[in-house]
Amino acid sequence: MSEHLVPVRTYLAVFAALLVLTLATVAAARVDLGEPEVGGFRIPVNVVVALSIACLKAILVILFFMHVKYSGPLVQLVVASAFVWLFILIAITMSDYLTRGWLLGRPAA
Amino acid sequence: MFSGFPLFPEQASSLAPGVDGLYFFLLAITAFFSVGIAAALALFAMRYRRRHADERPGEIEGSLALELTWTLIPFAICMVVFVWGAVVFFAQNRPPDDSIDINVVGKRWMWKLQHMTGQREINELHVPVGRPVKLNLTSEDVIHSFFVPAFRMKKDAVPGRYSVAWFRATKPGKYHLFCAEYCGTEHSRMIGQIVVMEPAEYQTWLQGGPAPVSPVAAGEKFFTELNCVTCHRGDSGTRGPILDGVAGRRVRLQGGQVVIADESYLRESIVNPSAKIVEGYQPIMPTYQGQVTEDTLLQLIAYIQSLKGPQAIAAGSPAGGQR
Amino acid sequence: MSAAAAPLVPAPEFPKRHYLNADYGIWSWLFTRDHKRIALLYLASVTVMFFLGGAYAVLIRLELVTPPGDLVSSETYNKLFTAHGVIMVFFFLIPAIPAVLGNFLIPLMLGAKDLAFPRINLLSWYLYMIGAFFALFALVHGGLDTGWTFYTPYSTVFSNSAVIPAALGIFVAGFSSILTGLNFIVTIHKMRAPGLTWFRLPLFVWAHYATSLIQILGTPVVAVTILLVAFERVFHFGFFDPNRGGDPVLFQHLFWFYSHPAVYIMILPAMGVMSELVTCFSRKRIFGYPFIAMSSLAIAVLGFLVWAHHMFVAGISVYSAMIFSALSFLVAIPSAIKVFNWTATLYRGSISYQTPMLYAFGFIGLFTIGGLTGLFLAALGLDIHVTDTYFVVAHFHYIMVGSTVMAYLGGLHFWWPKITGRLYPEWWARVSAFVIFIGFNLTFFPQFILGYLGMPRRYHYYPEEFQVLNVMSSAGASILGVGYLIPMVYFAWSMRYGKIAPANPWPATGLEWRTSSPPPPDNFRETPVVDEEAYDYTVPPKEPFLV
Amino acid sequence: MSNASALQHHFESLEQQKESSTLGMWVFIAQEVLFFGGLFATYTVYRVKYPEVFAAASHHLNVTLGAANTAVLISSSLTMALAVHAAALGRRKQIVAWLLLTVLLGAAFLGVKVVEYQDKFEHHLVPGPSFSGHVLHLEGEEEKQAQIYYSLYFAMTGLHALHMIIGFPILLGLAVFAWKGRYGPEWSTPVELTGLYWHFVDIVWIFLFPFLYLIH
Repeated sequence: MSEHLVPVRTYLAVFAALLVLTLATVAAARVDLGEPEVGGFRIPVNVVVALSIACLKAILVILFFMHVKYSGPLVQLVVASAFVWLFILIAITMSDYLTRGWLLGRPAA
Repeated sequence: MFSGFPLFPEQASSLAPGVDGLYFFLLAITAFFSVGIAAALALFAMRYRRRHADERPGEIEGSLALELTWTLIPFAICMVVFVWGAVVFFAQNRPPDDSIDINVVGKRWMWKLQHMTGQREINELHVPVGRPVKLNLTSEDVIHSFFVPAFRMKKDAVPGRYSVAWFRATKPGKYHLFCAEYCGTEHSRMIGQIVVMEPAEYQTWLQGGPAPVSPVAAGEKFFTELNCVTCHRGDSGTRGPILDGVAGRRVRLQGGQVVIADESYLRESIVNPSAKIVEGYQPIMPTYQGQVTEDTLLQLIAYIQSLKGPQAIAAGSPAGGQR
Repeated sequence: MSAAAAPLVPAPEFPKRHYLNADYGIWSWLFTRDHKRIALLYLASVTVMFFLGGAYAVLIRLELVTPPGDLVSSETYNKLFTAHGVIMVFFFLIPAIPAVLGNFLIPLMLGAKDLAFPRINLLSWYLYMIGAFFALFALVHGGLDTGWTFYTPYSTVFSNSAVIPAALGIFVAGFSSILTGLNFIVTIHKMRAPGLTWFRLPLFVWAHYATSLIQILGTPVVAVTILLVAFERVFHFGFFDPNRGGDPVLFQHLFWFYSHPAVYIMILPAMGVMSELVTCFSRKRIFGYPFIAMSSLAIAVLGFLVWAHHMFVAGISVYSAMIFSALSFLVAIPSAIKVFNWTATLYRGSISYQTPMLYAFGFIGLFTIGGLTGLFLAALGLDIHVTDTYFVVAHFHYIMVGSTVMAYLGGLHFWWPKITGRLYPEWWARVSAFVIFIGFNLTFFPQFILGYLGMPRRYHYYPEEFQVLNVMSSAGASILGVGYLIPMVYFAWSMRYGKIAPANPWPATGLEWRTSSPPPPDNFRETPVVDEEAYDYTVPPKEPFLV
Repeated sequence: MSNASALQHHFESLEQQKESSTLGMWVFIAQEVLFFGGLFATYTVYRVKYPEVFAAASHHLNVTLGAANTAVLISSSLTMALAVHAAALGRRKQIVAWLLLTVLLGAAFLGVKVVEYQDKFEHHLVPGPSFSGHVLHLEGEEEKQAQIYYSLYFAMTGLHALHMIIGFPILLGLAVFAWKGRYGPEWSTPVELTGLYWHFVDIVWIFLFPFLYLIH
């Protein structure tokens, strides 16, 4: 728990990083980064960048503001499982939506 | 036709034996394990019943070998059933090419059906024996489900999209049609029958009644009336893609995604044109949502599907190759 | 009473001070923070809900005696089965074992004085009551006709019934369930007695731990989904309405993400009860302890990956359907492991036929059938035919009634002496166990046949050739109803007139049996220290702690 | 500072009580993740289904306001972290000051949200019969899809705002107790737990901002 006292300057550094990342995500959104095709899938780079920055910010908050970096494995497991389940919910739901257009091979007879 | 106390439904489609085969296999598995477990319980309960109050049976250590056995054997059985089920499912989801197409619209609380030759029916469907029949299902209001037990066939009719189901009747007769997805007050009255007829009888039935307008013809009429022709015909420049032979073909969209121009895609392109823009075209088409009923939509699609263009021969010929 | 209990404690006496007489008056109950009293509050509430839901079932079965809808109108019939489903699922099955038996027993089994958050525990009972109030308000105020599944767009656009209060009720009750799960998880992690390591825990606790995981990770999704349904009705959001650009099938995804795992919220605690019953009445250490414990976790995790097997005909992608089918088969394996291990536990045991064990026998048999018929529904090609028919109805009643309610009743009999300090009349209990078993099978077995014949569920009218089987089912239901009423009577009777129970009447292992019956307010005078594995039946039972 | 009073009867030690409370809060937050998860899943489905309309509809949102509000909320997270820090050190006045500043920043955030909501009402962008895609230059089916976007906008930001509103009385209550000197090196768990909750609310916004405002 908070037996480990996080120094104030760590908080300030994280705060500064969060502000910079906020500016970065706004700036990145103003540029069209295109949608290159990788292996048959269009990759909207803007979305990837925005999502990565948001994840990075969330990780900073979780690790430092919420002290997960200094917490026991149990708390870390709880945090991890929450996000794993969120991933399950979204990923498996999308597995339906993204493959609906795919057809089965034509009938054999 | 129906006996008083049936235990097993009639088999009247080409898919039914496949489904029933799996059913009997699973029944056998269920019987084997249920009886096995019950027998073991009964045997142990009698053989090792408590004979006096202070009885203390000896310890039995767990056994890894046993645990693995009763993990792996059920696992193997499950995988067999999974593959078997998937094979049957594939058959249920791949309508043959030479099918008779029927448009089905569910509406609280009736089934509206239309043949490609134009005949309309309500809560009753006449089909010939031995020919595959493909159903294009949709709904005007809530989710319904087209269920014919004798054919072992069921598919939801979902508003706003199309689903496809098919069957090939193998036995003349009359079979129940149920709505299987709860749809409100008169859900249990949303029933009807499928009348399976000998081909000759079916032809006679088709010719009876007033001369109907086929969906293709009706669709063509709407195609002109709704001014689709101004952009989607060969002589109209490049405002919209030419639709000849597009149905069933692969279409490359803006951004490189490739979709199949099936019923759902065609429908979406009419009611929501900007969702999937064909590569090389501008999103200029207005939506026709609200201007066309589900029936009209189905007719328009039937018409588009009837347009056979040069590309169809080049790109659209099925790989399976029949006949 | 059976002879087994007699010699151990020759003349049991009622303890002078226990949790029931620690305080008096209505407020001492309504503001209690004692987990045992809260468990009794739940016991009273879920019992009322069970008989209310049962009354709706009686009306349904009466209506279905004849093919035409001659008893009630279609509209009423639809409201009957919806009320039956909503009450039984959300207000009986989900809270029944965890909130009554789990609440009462988990701190006792862990050697703790209470759950980690007693006030939150009380709050969750109040949330349950508020949720129940809203749901009942919906039922009397226009009724609800959407089915318990609330499928869109029927529920959001077309239904004219009281969807919003019902949705609100389920939303609030959902948070009751979440808070119960939260309390259990923290308690099991942080409040185990010294020496009570994870693999010394009773399997009842393991099962509740797995259940709590589902409650925490699944329930919020259905809560927000049901909230969106209410928003769609009130504010015209269009998430699930195709006429407003929405996708009705998305609702099914979100709904079943919770509601399939919710089946495991109902069955996992029942499996936990089973492990206690089977060991105690065969006087054997459970066969394959780690496998049973881990299979509970496996069910909790895998249970989240299979939801779309409810949607094989709903127009989901064929590829997605295959993934869900394969995963659905995987979740059958840990259930099978449990059944085999329970059966193996009996081998060379010392088996007594006291009432809880009769329920345990019933559970194993019915769960085997219920579980195996689940395979029919996981198999893609076969599911197409049997889904949305009475086959599904029969299948889930074998799981939820044949298994969960059997285990609930078995557990209630098993721990009744601990809860009340009194013994129930054994003869009547055995009779009712038989009546319930026979009534249950007569009610639901014909429904498998009906389903394969093609009778769709939620049908008010049905074709005449289905009548014989429906009459059998209704006849069974009346036997089942009588079976459920008998325990109601003798339990009530025993609270005042039952024989006084010793601390450990069966006798069984486990910390809960080493405190007095009924336990004192703080459960144990001193924190017990555990120095042995669970279910050590090779030695005579240990003396109770001094209280 | 009497810490013995903080120990509840059913715990063995203050340590066990602290650990239990912290774990409980985390489990609650896990539950919250899935609660918002249902909304994020809905968002993902429709974002993938209607990418163009979502982009067009989002252009009506004011990115500057959104970014400024993000900064405000991050600042309130910082002040909350500093309040937790001060509580762990037992600095009575500092705790109260940081807590009040947190509330103030939170209120500023909600104030901006009110301005933004007002704008939606004026331009008929609130889902319902009066919804109009006019200001977005969208009509017909696309107008409906824009309505889905705004339904998501209001559902997500609304539930987020509701979480903040629930936070206010808790923060103010903590400030009162802190003023009375309840929290110090041995016992500051309530401040810590409220901090976890407040940071979680911040994280939700960290995702909402790019998802709703920055669609290309």
